[in-house]
Amino acid sequence: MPLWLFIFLAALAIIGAAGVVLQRHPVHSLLSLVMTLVVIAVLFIGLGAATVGFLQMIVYAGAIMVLFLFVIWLLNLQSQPLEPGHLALKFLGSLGSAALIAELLLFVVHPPPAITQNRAVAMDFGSIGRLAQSLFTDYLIAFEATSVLLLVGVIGGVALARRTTAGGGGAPGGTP
Amino acid sequence: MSGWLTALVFLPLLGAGFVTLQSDERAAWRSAFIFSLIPLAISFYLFAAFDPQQASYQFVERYDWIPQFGISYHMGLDGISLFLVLLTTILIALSLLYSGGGDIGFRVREFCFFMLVLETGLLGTLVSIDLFLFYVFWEVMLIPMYFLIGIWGHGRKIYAAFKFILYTMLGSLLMLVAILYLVFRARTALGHLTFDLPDLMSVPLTMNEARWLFAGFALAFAIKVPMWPFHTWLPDAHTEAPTAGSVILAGVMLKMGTYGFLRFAIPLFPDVAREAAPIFMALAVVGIVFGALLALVQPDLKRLVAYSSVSHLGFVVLGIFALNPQGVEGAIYQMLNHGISTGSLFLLVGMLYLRRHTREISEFGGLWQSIPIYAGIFMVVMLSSVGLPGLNGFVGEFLILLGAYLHTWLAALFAVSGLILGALYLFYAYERVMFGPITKDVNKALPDLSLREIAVMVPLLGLMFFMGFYPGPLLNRMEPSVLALVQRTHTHIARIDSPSATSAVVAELTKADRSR
Amino acid sequence: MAPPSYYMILSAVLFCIGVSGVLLRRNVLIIFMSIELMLNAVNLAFVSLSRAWGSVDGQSIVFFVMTVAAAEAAVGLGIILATFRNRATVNADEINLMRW
Amino acid sequence: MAEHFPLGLILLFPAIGVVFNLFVGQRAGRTTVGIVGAGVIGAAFVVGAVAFGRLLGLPTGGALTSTLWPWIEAGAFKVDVALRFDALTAVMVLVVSGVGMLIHIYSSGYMAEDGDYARFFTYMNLFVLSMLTLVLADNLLLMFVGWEGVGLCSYLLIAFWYTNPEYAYNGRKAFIVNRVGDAAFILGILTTVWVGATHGLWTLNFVELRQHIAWFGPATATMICVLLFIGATGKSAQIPLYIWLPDAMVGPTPVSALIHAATMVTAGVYMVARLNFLYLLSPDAMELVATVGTITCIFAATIAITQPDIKRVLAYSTISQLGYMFLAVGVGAFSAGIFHLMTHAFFKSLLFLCAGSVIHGMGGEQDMNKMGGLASKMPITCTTMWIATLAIAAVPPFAGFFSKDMILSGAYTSGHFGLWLLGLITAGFTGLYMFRLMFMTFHGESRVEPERAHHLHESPPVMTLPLMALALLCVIGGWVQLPEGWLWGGSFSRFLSGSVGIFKPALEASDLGLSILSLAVSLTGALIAYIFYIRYPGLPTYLAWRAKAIYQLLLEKYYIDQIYDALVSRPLFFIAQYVLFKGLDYYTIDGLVNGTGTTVEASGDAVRRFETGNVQHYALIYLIGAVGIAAFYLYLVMR
Repeated sequence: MPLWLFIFLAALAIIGAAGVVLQRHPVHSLLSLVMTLVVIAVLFIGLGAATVGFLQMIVYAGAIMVLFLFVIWLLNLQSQPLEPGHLALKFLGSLGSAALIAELLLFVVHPPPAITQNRAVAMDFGSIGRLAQSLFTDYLIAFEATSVLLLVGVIGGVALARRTTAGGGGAPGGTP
Repeated sequence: MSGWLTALVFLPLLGAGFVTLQSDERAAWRSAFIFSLIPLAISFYLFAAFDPQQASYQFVERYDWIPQFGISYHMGLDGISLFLVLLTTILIALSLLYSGGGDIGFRVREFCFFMLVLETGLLGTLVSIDLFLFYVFWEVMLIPMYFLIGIWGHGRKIYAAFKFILYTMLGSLLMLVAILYLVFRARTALGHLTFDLPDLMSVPLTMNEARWLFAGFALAFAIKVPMWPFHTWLPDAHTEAPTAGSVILAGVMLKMGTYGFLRFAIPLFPDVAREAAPIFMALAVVGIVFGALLALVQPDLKRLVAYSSVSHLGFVVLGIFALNPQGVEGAIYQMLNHGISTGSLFLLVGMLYLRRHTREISEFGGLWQSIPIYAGIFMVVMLSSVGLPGLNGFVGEFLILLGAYLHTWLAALFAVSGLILGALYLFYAYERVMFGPITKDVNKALPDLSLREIAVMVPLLGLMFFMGFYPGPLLNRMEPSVLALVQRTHTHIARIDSPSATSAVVAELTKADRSR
Repeated sequence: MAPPSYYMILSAVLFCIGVSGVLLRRNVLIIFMSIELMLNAVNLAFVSLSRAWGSVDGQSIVFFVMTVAAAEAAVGLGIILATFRNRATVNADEINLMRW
Repeated sequence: MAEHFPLGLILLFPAIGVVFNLFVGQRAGRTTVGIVGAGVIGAAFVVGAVAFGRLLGLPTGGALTSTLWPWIEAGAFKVDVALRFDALTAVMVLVVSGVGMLIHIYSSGYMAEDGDYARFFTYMNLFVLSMLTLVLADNLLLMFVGWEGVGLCSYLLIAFWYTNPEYAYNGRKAFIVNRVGDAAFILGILTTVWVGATHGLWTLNFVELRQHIAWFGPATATMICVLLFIGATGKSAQIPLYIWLPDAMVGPTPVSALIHAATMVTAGVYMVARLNFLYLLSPDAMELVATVGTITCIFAATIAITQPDIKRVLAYSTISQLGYMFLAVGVGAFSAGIFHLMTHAFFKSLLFLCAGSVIHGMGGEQDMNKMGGLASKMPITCTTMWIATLAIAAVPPFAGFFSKDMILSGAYTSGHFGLWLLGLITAGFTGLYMFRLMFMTFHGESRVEPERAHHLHESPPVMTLPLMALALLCVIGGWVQLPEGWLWGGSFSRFLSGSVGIFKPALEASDLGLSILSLAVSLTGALIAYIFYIRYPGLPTYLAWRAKAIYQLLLEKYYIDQIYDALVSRPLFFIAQYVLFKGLDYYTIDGLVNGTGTTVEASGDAVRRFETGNVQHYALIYLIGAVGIAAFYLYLVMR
């Protein structure tokens, strides 16, 4: 990926990310997030991780974000002012974030990175086949575990979000 | 492999299970009382069948439990534990009998349950020879007592229960560490893991190791006794506990500390015991005087009795660490005396509390007029507690003083002041409660003891007289075991001590004892 | 060609923006979004390093992260819904049932 | 020479009395209780007399023995419940049960009106039981059983009318002071065992101790004797532990007669006589006994002169007479001490019983300032009391003359001139305070309050008969020991010689001269009393006014009680309450314990504050941690 394109995409990603934090209306925040996620997906593809990039686009920017959107609508959230709230928290939070970014940047530049150039890779790097090979050999157990996790997540999500009827089986947090 | 001890220990537990099945509280109490009579009968049988000539364990039962770790189910009875078993079964039965009379106002079933579980814990502690088994029972007995104080207590009962359990746990855990160290040391010495007491007694230890291990055991036991200055849990726990709880706490549980010294700390580390004896005697004497002086100024009758326990247990420790037959036999005897007389005192204070719902001495006065039977029984119990010759207290106190005198005459000199102060605080309290005019109208119409209460007290009074006049059957039975114990401390002395004045006396004693 | 370190820098920046979002906003939904942002920042780092080292392992990890994120979103949004029903708020300040 | 005899019977009868009166007494009638109470003591006396007859049949030094059951055995230590009846015990048993029986009979009249009749006789029987145990014991430990037992009974009987808080206090005071002595006594016993133990024979048996007397060095003997003597000062009310006895007079008067005059308080003298072989080993201890005895003797006599309470005078008189006995045993004249013990039992119990009769007649009044001229109203009491007074004032041929004479001559001939002189002076004081008492009570003008005067009466026969019996003993009791060379002279000493040895005077003296001297001094005291209280009744008041300081000092008993209170009692309570309880136990030890708990709790509480339940706060802390960790790695990398 040419440098200028990277810088352009990076700028888009950062603007989107900043939007998440700064937008007042949750839907606006969400849209900013979607932008960032899409840009990241593009970066993934640019890095040769085509499968993951498309997954990112479909699952993340698509499915998960729609879930968010539904929730926002469900709750009928309106835009809220960026209230001052806990000033100390805000101050310390900003300070902490700044310190963390400074540290992370220092990590990247100092000492100078061991790898300055990407290695040459085969053509099918990042293809579904390569990824599948990795997932079904080295990470088989983890892969199976994620399937269970997803199942649990689905059940949990349903159980939590379900409106409990009187005398119904008392889902957690379901007592109005 | 007689099975008597297993029956003794676990029948109360069975009873506890049975009690929970009862739907009616009255029936629960009745079955608990009956179940407490069974171990009582067994312990009487054991007393009768006990061979007074034999120093080693009798009625031994031994099965593997967790052989991988050398843990066995090893139980036995000797002249030291026999009487404490008797004391336990008697006091549990009597306090259950007493508790049926309205002292426990609610959750009677649960109360009976905990009392019976407590009995299992206490008896198990007394008959265990395997250290692991011992430790299990040692901890088991804490739990029911915690609930007894916390649920059926008075006043600051939660504080007292917490203080009691934390204090005791602190010591117990250090003891557990010491036990484990010893066990692993046994592996290097004997080639296999073992928790069995006789095996562990043969583990060679360096003097320094032995000192640390002894300290671990001794702290646990010293807290339990409680020796000064680890005594502050006692006044709170005793005062706030329900009557039956106080009786068991003072009557039996405190003895677990002194019993632990006799059964474990001293036989396992005789050299250290010998070496540390002056320290313990000094602490004991401080405890005697301190407890007595504090009892003198307590405004609360039960707290007074509690502090008197500190004083009495000081005598016991003094006798134990005299490490001669007289001292140790006196100490065992005094344990029984204290169980009987202080147990009775707690019962009596409880009876008074039941009538007036206060224990403040200043609330009473002139009670002899309104409740003469109570006052008379209180008098006898008090005399037993102050060690009047002819009653049980004297035999124990005299033997302890004799033992202490033969070890260090100075200790006896200070300890006799306990006799004076003991009389002072009890008579002072008695005078304020029983004598003088009746100052409060409510005291005029107090009902005297009920038949049930008299039935509770009579066996105790009988024991006081019997043990005062005819201690022979008891002393005979404890003698061989005590001699063996003392012998053990002496033979070890020869190895480590340089000859000194005291050891010369000890040598004399040993010789005299051998020639018997 | 952008060198791997650039991606790392971008990843760090996105991550820290996510962190500040978690700390500065009070709407739990937005806090949740910020967390997603942080996850993605990390994903970016994984993929770039995967490319740099020429190893596909990083991408596998990203795959797992996505799965976990999906499950997390399902459960997390469920919790938010349930909480909102009970307390009628999405304000993080007011959701403090776990208080001492 | 020891013969078996069922001595247990002597103890059994009073024990039966105790049990009967305790359990059945309330329901049985007063008559039954009285008969049983006195009867069992009489039975004990009869058994004692039979035993005495048997003993007379044995050669000198013989004894009757009976081992009841083994008592304490631990290791090599062994003590039996065993009884021994030798000459010394014989005297004591007969005195205790004989006088005791008379006093029991008297009591059944004196206490007739009391509601707690049965309880009184229970205690009295228990007392006799304990006292007989004390004198019959064949070893120190069993003796200690009786020793403490009589102390207990004393406590119970002083506090008999317990509704009066002062009486209860006095009872406790008696017990505690006795207990102080008993603590020393126990130490003495322990030392004795120790001596035996070092020689391989653990014994407290008197006979065995006497056999192995060679084991006792002078130092150990002194130590044992002094410790035991401290015990004796408690029981026998000698300086410094005498303070309980005057207060003990609040008990019923028969109690004062039996316990606090005739028997219990003489236990110390008996003990010293019993252990005479040990005391003889230690001249220092003997010297101490004699000196303490003599000082107590004169000290108490001076106080007795000023006391207005009739029973208090007698109480101090008792202390003084006990001092005489200790003087006797201290100079080695053991038989003289026991002899005086016996005669004292007769005349002092008679004095107390007469005083009781007076108090009974006066309806409870004890202040002599409110008496006077009672002789005509109470002739029997007056006559018998005069006999007792003549006996205590050592006028021949009454009992006291022979015994006091024997003591003084013993003191003189053993070379203790100082002690002898003090004893002689005390004889004068004795005459003074006793005649003062008699004159103030029975003679001169009546100062009786009018409302009491009309029901003044002589006591019933059940009370006066014992008085007459005792009066007879006061007259003839001394004749068992006439001076050497007269008729059966010295028979009492010879009888006792098997138990206490023979007194060997160090120098010769004219017995007759000494006797006349002491008689003269006594009569001088009596004369002074006559002048003061009959001839010039205003004189005492005048003198008291002129020598106010001394009078006040004596009246307030040298302020000893107050001194004890300030030096012992108050500091003890203060230390216990403020230093030990509040200072050490509550704040320091428990403070440390609770402090540990509080520290844990406080730190937990501090940390707990971070648990706001707000997820952002947690995140912030998380972030701070992350920044910190990153900084640390950065430091590692950049170093």
